[in-house]
Amino acid sequence: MAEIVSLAEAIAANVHDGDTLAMEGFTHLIPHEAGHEVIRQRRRDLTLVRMTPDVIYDQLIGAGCARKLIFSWAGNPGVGSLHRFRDAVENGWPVPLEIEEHSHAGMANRYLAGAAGLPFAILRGYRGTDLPARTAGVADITCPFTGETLTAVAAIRPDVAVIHAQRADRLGNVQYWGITGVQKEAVLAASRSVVTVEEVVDELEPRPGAVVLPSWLIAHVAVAPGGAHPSYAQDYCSRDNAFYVAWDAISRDRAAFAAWIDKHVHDKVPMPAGGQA
Amino acid sequence: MAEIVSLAEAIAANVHDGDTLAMEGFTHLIPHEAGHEVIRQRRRDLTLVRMTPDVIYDQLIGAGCARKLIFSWAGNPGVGSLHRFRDAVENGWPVPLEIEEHSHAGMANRYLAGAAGLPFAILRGYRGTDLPARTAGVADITCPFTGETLTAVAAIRPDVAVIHAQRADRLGNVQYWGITGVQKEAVLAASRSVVTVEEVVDELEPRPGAVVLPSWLIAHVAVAPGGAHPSYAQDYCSRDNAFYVAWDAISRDRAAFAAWIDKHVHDKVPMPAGGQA
Amino acid sequence: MTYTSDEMMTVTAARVLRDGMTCFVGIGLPSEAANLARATHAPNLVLIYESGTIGAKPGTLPLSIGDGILAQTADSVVSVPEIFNYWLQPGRIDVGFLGAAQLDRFGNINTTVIGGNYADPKVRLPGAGGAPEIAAACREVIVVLRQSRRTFVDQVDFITSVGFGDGPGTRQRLGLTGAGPQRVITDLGVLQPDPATCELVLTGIYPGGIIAEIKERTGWDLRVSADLTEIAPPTDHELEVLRGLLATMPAAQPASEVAQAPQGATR
Amino acid sequence: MTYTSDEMMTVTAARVLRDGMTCFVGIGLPSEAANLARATHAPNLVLIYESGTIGAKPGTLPLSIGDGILAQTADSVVSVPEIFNYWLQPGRIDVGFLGAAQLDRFGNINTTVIGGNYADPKVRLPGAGGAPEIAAACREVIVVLRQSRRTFVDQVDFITSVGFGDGPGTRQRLGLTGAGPQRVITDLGVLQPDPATCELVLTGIYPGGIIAEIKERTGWDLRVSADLTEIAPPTDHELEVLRGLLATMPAAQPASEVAQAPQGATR
Repeated sequence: MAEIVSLAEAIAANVHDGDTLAMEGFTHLIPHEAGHEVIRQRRRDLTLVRMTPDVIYDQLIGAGCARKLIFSWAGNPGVGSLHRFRDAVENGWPVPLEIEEHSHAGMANRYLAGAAGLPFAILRGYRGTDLPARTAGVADITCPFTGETLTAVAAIRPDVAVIHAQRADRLGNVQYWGITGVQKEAVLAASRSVVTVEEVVDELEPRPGAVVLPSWLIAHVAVAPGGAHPSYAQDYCSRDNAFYVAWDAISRDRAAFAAWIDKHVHDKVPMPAGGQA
Repeated sequence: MAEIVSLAEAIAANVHDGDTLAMEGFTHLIPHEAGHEVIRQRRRDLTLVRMTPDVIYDQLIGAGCARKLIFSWAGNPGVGSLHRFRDAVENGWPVPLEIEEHSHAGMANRYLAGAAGLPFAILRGYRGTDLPARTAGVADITCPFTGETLTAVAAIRPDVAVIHAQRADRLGNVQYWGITGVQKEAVLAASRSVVTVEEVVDELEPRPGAVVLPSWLIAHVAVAPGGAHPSYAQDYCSRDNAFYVAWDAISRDRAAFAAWIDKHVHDKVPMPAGGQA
Repeated sequence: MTYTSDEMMTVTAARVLRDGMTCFVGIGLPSEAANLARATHAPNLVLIYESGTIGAKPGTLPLSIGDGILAQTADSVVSVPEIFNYWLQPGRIDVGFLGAAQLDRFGNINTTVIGGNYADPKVRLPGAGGAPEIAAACREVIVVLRQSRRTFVDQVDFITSVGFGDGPGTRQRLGLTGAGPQRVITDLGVLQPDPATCELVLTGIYPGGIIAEIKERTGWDLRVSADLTEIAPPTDHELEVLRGLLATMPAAQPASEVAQAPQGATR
Repeated sequence: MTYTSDEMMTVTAARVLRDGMTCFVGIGLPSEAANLARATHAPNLVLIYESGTIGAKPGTLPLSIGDGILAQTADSVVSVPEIFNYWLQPGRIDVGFLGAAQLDRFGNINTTVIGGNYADPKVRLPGAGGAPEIAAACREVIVVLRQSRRTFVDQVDFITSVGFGDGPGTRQRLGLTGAGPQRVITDLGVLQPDPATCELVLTGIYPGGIIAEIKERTGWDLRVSADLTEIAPPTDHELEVLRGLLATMPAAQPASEVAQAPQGATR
């Protein structure tokens, strides 16, 4: 049964140095506030897993929390590069970053295998590309019935998954809707899970398109209104597109980045919409 | 794009002698009226696929439509045996019936593989049981990463899938909710699909828990109110539990069965609730 | 209050379920026991049906594993492939409840064919349903069935679902992740696997039970545990709740027969 | 009306889409073209985004592949594993739209690294995203990107997504089910694969286009089709609708640069 605790308690209880951590949310419902708490708690040597590392992991990487990144598309959506990610890969700043890269279909199936308790999943993918030679966990596999060659990808089993949802009830059952991404698979694949929510309600009345994760699947729930910003929570708040653009300048410069993290993460000075510090 | 036609037209256009036919619906939304139309059109040599053959396939088998049954649980739920199924297997009446039997998890994954365009799926299943020795499409497979032995099951790709849904819009988009079973996978795995619906509406307003299948996935939609009877359509009608019990006596006797099919299927005399003929 | 041996069996099965457990429930006796537990000592028991309903809270006993009441009261309804792949297979479920047509001394289950051979059996049963993977993956399995020489056999005619195979080490060798059938609850008593041999031995009898009669109704030379315990009779409260649940069901069920009783695991 | 070469490119891409087609859309130029087609000659174009939105009908141009407007207007929203496994992989999608950082004469695409080597590249790009499987599985692929010697190279530095590999027979050998890149639409014209050699050749130029200039901006010895056609300029209606769509977007996008433009396939 999920316990409802503060975000600081939830992260302290579940995210430890050296863990493999998956923070998911596909454009929608990205758990940014939980990411900031990981930075505040100065976690180190994390293996970060995420299909689209995005601004959330640019921040964790720049803050020195990660030693490895497992991903399938590392950009600032609609804007350009992730400068902290590139600085870590290209210059080892602030610490060297090992990478393991896949395609979206491959990553989605790696989570799926983890969720299903299987050591691998199969797909039609990667064939003919230069990816298998450069990444772990991809292998050919032969169909025992047709002889056809397909691709096997190794399961991802994070130590901990962190997601953001619209709401939970007082028992810790979690409900989210809109673009639901790969969060269910990430939670099911992980050993333990933390969910931040916009609000706790008495009853989760059914919603079209909603996924409900039962309380017994989750370790801790924490209330973090607006905790997806600059991502969004459908029917609660909108995507702060201007912030994504502003991040380009903030993250280009190591000092500007460090100042931003100090102010808005460590000192928790709220960000105005659009990210102007 | 799905065309909205009569049930007779939909079945005539899609179900041919010798086809592999999957009629799905897991307790809920079983397409009984469509099954009756297949009997009325006197289709022969069908390979019938269904996780729980149930009363619907007891009728098709007894009517001589099938030469083979692929299934995972062949009983009358909550009641007992399927007498027409047993008569065909044990005595070859009215025609011999070949069987290929699996577990539910295996069948679900066989549909899943078909839906995903893969020749097989993997699961932890069948191991240690006497099933693999007696059924096609089950093989050991070794994980290329861990060396662990798992089970591969061959994809099911029916020529045609038939399902029942609560409603469609005028473009042929289909919506169903409640227990959603394996119908999405059956439709995605099949070469062509027929959907019977309780009603056609102007707009499919979103419903909690609803699956929407886009029109371009479906060949034909036909209106068949109450078309799941004695199964049910959540929020439209209830399960006729008494009919399932009454079926036991009807189906035990070849002549009683034939008379029932003549009257209620060929002559379309409506069945009263509870199945009293 | 007086009670029947079936009521004793159902109450005994219900008591095994602890509050907050997750339980993969089949229809019939398992469903009665699980709903009795939820209505008495285990209000937070999580009922999971193979129809994809997770956390169903039926007020009445469902007649099938796909009744509308299950979907209407569930925390979450998922597809059939998902319930098997994401929820059952990874070993998330504490207890799986199975029925059987035949059960052998190692807890292996047959719900496929009896007598003759596979192609030409004496009795064709419904088949596997969800049982093989429930037996493989749940943290533990509870089998509930009425005991007789016909159902409790030395060796099953067909292994539909694996208990302990041919003895110690089989589950590990096959990669079956759950602990297997830890309890067989019948109308005569409770059998549990001997930790050393995996053979089912009698560990519990009901008030007034006679060991010689139980052995007589077992198709192998049933051993009796040194720690045999007598199980307390149903309380009035348990009986009242159970009878109340059963009273909500239509009285439409025919008498069971061999070919009808065993509906794989979960129907 | 006067128009830019980017507008010519977008209009040309939009015209390729026929009404009722299913189209896997990436953000940026592909999304502009697909939404232009839907707003003009192809009102029933089915837009599918990798975020799991099937049949999205955005009234404005989305800024990301996961904008709320896509979920709100979609016929169906499915999970990310499902969109790849059930919808893309089996070859149900007519057209996949891809961008690229580098493209070679066989239509192979690089969105991973440029220069140096993999471990120590000159430019680290975002990576694969959905592109490898879009390139493999869609019935046909359309690549949209601005043409230069830097982007149109003899051989890509890294094959992120396969076009025709090293020529005829590669796709069949690899088991790639779709027909591959049937059109590359640039700000200078249209390239299509030679049916015999699979090499991209110039098959379409825009009004006023000069072949020598196009060859000059190609990193291989570009051949010109014997059937070269001149593509009609954008109509006033096409331009008005396109500009109307673009006007609904926040003006927040920075100027693109090599490291920014290529966002895998679909962002």
